Amino acid sequence: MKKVINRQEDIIEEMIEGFLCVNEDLYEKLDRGVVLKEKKDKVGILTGGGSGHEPLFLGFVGNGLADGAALGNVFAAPTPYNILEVIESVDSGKGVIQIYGNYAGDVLNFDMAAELAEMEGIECKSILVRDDVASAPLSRYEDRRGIAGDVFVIKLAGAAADEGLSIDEVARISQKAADNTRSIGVALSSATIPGLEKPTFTLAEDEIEFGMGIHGEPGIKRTKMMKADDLTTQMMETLFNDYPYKKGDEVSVLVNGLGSTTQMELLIVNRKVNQMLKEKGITIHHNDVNNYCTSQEMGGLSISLLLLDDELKALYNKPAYSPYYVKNA
Amino acid sequence: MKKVINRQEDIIEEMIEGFLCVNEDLYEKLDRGVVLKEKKDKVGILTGGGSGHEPLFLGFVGNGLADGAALGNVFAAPTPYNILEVIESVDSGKGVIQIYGNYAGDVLNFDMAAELAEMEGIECKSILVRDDVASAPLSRYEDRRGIAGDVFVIKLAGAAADEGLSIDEVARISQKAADNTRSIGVALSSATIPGLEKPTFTLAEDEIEFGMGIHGEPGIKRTKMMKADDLTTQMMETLFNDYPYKKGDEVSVLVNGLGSTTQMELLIVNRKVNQMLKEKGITIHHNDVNNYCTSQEMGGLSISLLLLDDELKALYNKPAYSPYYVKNA
Amino acid sequence: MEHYLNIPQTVQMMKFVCQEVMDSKPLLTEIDSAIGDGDHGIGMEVGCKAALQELQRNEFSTINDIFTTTGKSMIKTMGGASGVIFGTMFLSGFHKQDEVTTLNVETLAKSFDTSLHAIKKRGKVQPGDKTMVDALVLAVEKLHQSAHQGAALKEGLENAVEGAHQGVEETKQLLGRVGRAKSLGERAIGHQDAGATSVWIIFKSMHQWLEENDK
Amino acid sequence: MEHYLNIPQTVQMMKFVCQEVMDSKPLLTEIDSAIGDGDHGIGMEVGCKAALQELQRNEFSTINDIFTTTGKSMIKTMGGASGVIFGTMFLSGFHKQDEVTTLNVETLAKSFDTSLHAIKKRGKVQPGDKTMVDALVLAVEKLHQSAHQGAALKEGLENAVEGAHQGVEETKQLLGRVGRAKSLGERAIGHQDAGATSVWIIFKSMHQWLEENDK
Ligand SMILES: Nc1ncnc2c1ncn2[C@@H]1O[C@H](COP(=O)(O)OP(=O)(O)O)[C@@H](O)[C@H]1O
Ligand SMILES: Nc1ncnc2c1ncn2[C@@H]1O[C@H](COP(=O)(O)OP(=O)(O)O)[C@@H](O)[C@H]1O
Ligand SMILES: [Mg+2]
Ligand SMILES: [Mg+2]
Ligand SMILES: [Mg+2]
Ligand SMILES: [Mg+2]
Repeated sequence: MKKVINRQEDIIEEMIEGFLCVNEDLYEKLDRGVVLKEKKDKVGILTGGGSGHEPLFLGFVGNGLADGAALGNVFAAPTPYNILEVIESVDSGKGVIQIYGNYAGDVLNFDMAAELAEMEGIECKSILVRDDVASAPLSRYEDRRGIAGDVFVIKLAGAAADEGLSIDEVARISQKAADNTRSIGVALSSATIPGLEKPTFTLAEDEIEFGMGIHGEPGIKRTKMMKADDLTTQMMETLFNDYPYKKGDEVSVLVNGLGSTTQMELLIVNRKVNQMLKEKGITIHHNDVNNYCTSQEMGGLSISLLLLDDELKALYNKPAYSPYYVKNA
Repeated sequence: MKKVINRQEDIIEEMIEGFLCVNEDLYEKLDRGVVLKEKKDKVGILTGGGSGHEPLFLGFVGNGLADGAALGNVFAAPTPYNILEVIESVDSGKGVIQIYGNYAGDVLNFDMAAELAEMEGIECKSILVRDDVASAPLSRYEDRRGIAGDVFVIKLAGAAADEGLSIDEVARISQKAADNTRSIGVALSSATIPGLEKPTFTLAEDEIEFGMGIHGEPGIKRTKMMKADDLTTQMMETLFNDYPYKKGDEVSVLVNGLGSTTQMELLIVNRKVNQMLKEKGITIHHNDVNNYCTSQEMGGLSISLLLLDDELKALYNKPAYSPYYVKNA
Repeated sequence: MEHYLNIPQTVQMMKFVCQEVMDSKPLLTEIDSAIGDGDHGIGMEVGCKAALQELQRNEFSTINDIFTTTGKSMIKTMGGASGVIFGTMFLSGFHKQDEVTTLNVETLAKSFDTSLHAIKKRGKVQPGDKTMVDALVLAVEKLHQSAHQGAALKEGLENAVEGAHQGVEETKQLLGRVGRAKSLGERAIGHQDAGATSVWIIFKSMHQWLEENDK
Repeated sequence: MEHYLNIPQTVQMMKFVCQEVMDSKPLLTEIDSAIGDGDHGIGMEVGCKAALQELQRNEFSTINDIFTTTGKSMIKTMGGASGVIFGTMFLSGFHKQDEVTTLNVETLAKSFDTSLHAIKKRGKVQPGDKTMVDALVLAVEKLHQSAHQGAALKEGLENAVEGAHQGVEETKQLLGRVGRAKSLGERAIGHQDAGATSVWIIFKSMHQWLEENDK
């Protein structure tokens, strides 16, 4: 697999440098991280994880979003010291909330970073995103992984922090956002880590993996390729089976591309998603179709629903800006 | 190649429907087109072309951008009647400017549409985008194709029309924007039209095509894969050889992904692009790294430079909004 | 069979032509993939499907109607270069021309000649540019010759098929000068033009229909 | 060779270990690709490269220093699950423990036992969860036995390699219960754990260094 890189060991550094060029006024570079230049007197919001999912995580550092991101190697959690550096940088004395997907490696590293931060007197709370309903049954909710739902949690945490709320309040809201987010993904083709020759997994030309994770983690079943409407129906039904959405519920919807699946395909899926939600009497507050949480050149997509209440909706509507995510007032 | 579609003959319709879900307040659907719901009393800006390059063209209909887009099948120009319908819809009596890439099929269809529009008394001017420096030598400028540079021309035409200028003035500015835009692309892997089994072309695992067009049109040379910095250097030098950029020049830069090339790779390229421009003393007014003009799952990218003068810069800075392109004031 | 077709026969023939072109989608896709963007088969399928529907739906009172309906369907639905070009091929020879109710070699020669000129003007192409014109120009030549010799329609079409086929073969030797083959340069040599192939298929299926319905 | 290593020898041995692990990148990549996300080889390479640099750069006055430096380098540079886990493996057994200037079987047994407990706590894993712990636990057991029997370091390590290898083999039969193999269910059966393989490589290369430098 051809990748446009220089030396494998430099990809993260060089990516960050290239990102900073896009908006030098807004961002500052850390060793393996990006933070907002302007330090705000509020609870700091930090996100991060393994690289390779761009624009996540660095593209979700911005106004009304995360204040900083700690970046690991491709598909590998950042180190505790990288995370600590971001924590120190985004803390204004009001504490820091770390938002990250529930993966063994991330938990180990963010936990250790939080311990180090606490030793420096920085209050640090962790919100784990566990939106991937395919990654474990409801009975093992604790085991569920985080995928594109990160976007919703970062957006709402950022908005809450901007309101000047206390760390406990921001944590409560972020946790609610995480609890209210459900996603389901499907993979059509494989992903290759830059510098490696072979993809991490393979799928036959007529095969898809329903529920596959964004690092190629196995999903619910390997099945035959099907029509967009059938696939979307199965995906939505998996979400509907996971939570009793009811008439009158209000949601934000993200149809997220994993890499090589085209915007056209995502829009075709989005059409069916909207139809199904409308049939159930669920109101769509906001609908986004984009590549936010990718997995290298993986083919496939995920559908995420964020269930809104009045509090979350008000925060969802607040403006936000990064070069990869804009919400106008 | 797996594509998440239903029936091939429905993909354009269903894509438009899915797009409308994203922002029903903003858009209205035509047979094979999308227009802004709110009709503005100004010169109408229309864009369009073959589908398969999403978010172009429909994603560049928005405030401060195009007022409507006519969409053909994948890689095929829209029909004269589809274009005419969009022309009629975006005309407020002040005439319409059609912005499209210079391809034989597009010229034939947009020309015929313009003739039909003129018969109805709608003044119609065409601006052809010919930014791809690899598609023909400077001596055959008329033959050059349009690629990601469309984005710059649409942005500036939209801003100019919003100023309430006459059709002649908007056309003059749009033409200047087109003349001032230069791009160079490279392809790493192939693209497949939805519904077809085989890709339109193939590239070996260690091969790239320098200068390849967004429908797989052959470029300048087929060569071995190289390091990101070397590739970027060759691409930038091709641009520098095409126009005598000089110290003090000001440009907007777009590093555009063709499909399956990751954001990380684009950012690594962007880093080198910025370095090279700075070395030449060229000022970067604005820098965008995104997938705006794709070519299905094609691997590769393009670099576009828009040379700015005071007039263009002022218009470039005007706000714009669509779900796929936001420029804040 | 007479030396001409009446209206219902012409409709039948054109329906057969549309069906044959649609069945040639894989071939046209393959050819357009080699030196174009691979969509010609899809485009012709879309246009012929639409034309077929119109041919089935409508009642026709002139031959002109049949061909202009076919051409308009293509312009309306296909898009791409070939939408306008093949639409023009069927439309221009009969649009605003004398109305006829039978189709013979003379009519066919005259109308496709008119179309050929319209295409050359619209498409800004000449024979030798590696387009469908290279097939059409030789087919029209053969139709003219046949008309001159007082040939029957079937015979005339047989000659036209031969001309179109020769045109297709000639495109193999040519450099592209319009459309997407243009930028291929030398690499286009050896590959036939997709549109020219469609022209050949069109004449071939007209002829085949006459063969099969010659009672 | 004596029954123990001095400081320079231990540094040499650890440098050799780092090099061997780095050379195993393709193997580790392949194993992690089968039931993980494929990055374990890259991670270990990054960590061992950093450790190697530190081992080359620094002067060491205790054995503790050598191992904690190795562990810290890994935690600082690797990331991923293995950064913390393998960092802990080298760090915890010697960090805040009695300082020693020679390395023998007892020290090794005791320190890796301490590390094992730290890893189990940090990683919230037990033997049988299909992780590197399955290899480490058996290696530590063998080291204890060897110490008990008064074995030489080389012999002790030979036993540890055997234990680690047995652990790797056992992971093949296990369902994953942490990390990314977890969601594989039955599909993980038959595949060995990547981290366990690294543990085996580490002990194997310690032993190999002793073999090759046994004068
Ligand atoms: N300007 C032109 N004049 C005449 N024929 C043309 C012209 N441009 C293209 N063609 C014909 O159309 C064919 C390509 O059709 P198609 O693939 O459907 O359109 P596109 O080139 O837009 O992808 C070519 O093989 C050629 O024969
Ligand atoms: N919680 C844990 N406790 C102990 N070892 C673990 C734990 N999680 C993962 N490992 C070990 O780490 C290895 C995976 O390392 P690596 O691939 O580098 O990290 P990641 O799982 O983050 O991609 C596994 O094979 C396993 O042996
Ligand atoms: Mg990993
Ligand atoms: Mg085309
Ligand atoms: Mg074509
Ligand atoms: Mg791994």
